[in-house]
Amino acid sequence: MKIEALFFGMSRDLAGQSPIIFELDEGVTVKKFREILVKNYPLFSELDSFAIAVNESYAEEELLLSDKDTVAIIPPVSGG
Amino acid sequence: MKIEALFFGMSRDLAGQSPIIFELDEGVTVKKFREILVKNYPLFSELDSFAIAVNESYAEEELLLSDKDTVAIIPPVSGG
Amino acid sequence: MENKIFIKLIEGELSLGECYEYVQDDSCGGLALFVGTVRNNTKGKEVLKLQFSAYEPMAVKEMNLIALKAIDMFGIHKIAIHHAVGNLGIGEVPVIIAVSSAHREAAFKACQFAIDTLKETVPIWKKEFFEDG
Amino acid sequence: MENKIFIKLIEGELSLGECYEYVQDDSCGGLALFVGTVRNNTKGKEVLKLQFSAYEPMAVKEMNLIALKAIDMFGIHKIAIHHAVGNLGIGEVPVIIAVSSAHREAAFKACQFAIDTLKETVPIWKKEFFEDG
Repeated sequence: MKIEALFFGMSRDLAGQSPIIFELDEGVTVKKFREILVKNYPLFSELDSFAIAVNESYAEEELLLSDKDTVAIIPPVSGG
Repeated sequence: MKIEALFFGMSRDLAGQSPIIFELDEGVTVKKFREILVKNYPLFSELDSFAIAVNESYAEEELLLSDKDTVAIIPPVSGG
Repeated sequence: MENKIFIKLIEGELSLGECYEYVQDDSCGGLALFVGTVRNNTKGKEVLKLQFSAYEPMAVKEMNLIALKAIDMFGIHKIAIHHAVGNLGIGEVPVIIAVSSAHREAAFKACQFAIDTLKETVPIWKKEFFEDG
Repeated sequence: MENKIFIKLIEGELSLGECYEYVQDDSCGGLALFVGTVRNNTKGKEVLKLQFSAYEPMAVKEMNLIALKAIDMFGIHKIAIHHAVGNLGIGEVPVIIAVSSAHREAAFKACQFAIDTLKETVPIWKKEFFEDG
């Protein structure tokens, strides 16, 4: 399946570009996607923590990704 | 001694006029002044409660009045 | 302290912009404001207008005391407390409180303290005029 | 619910008057407002300007969620949440929150809830530009 990943804030500098398309096997959870991300982009281990949104909503770690999902990497926010 | 009494809010209707000059003996406290007021204007017993200010500040019951003090009758306030 | 406090008690329209401009400061990250407006009903009865009267010199003193206490208690930067007297129609503004502070928590607390205390201590009285007289 | 909530995420100047006009209602006695401004320093370092960027569609969704929760939790009447993106100079306004309610306590609580939650959940990021680069 194809997943489009968007990178924001500091994570965009770490990824080097945004969006990035990932070709993944079925059955990948949000948690698993984090691991894939850090494996492919070792710089991400420098980020203390980041949330993941799927299709514009914060996602639980156990959520299964589906084909054509848009995943966003959300480092700690600082609006307001 | 001469005391000028100002009446505000509902107390003005009860007093019928404002200011009213009181001629009092020395040694009258705020508490005593309340009693004199209710004695002279029995309608004041209808007011649930009222504060007394002396020279534009809220006064303790034990404060002694002095000649030329301005006393104000402050029924429950309702600004804001 | 004087250049941290802006008290106003006037017959006429209050200005949110004026309060904002007074308290805004480049060292502050947050402003909290409270605006009181005249409601069209009190306990279900339709209100036509309100009339506010004050013991003016004492009201100004008490508003100033509230401002001093708010600065002392919450370490805020500046505070404006404006109140109107005279006749006010529905939707018009009897009171505005504006507070600036380096941190928003203090601004909120001070703003709420100021309006709560004003309603308890400042010698101002409102008279409500109802539909049925 | 839609006519109780006014969300805005724009490049350009926010308007306190617009937020005030939106939430003001003749049935309400109190309005609480919060205005965030750009401070001239962060931890003692002089700030020149800020740049705000957002994941815009999600930021608007999250702001809307905050508004819905505030209405649900505090029973307020109306709420406006406006945020700016792009470059902002010192003293300029990245965020305004305005809340109207029959009673002031609820307005204050909802306003504070909204800004606290916005700072935790809404995907907006600020980048600070300092004197020394």
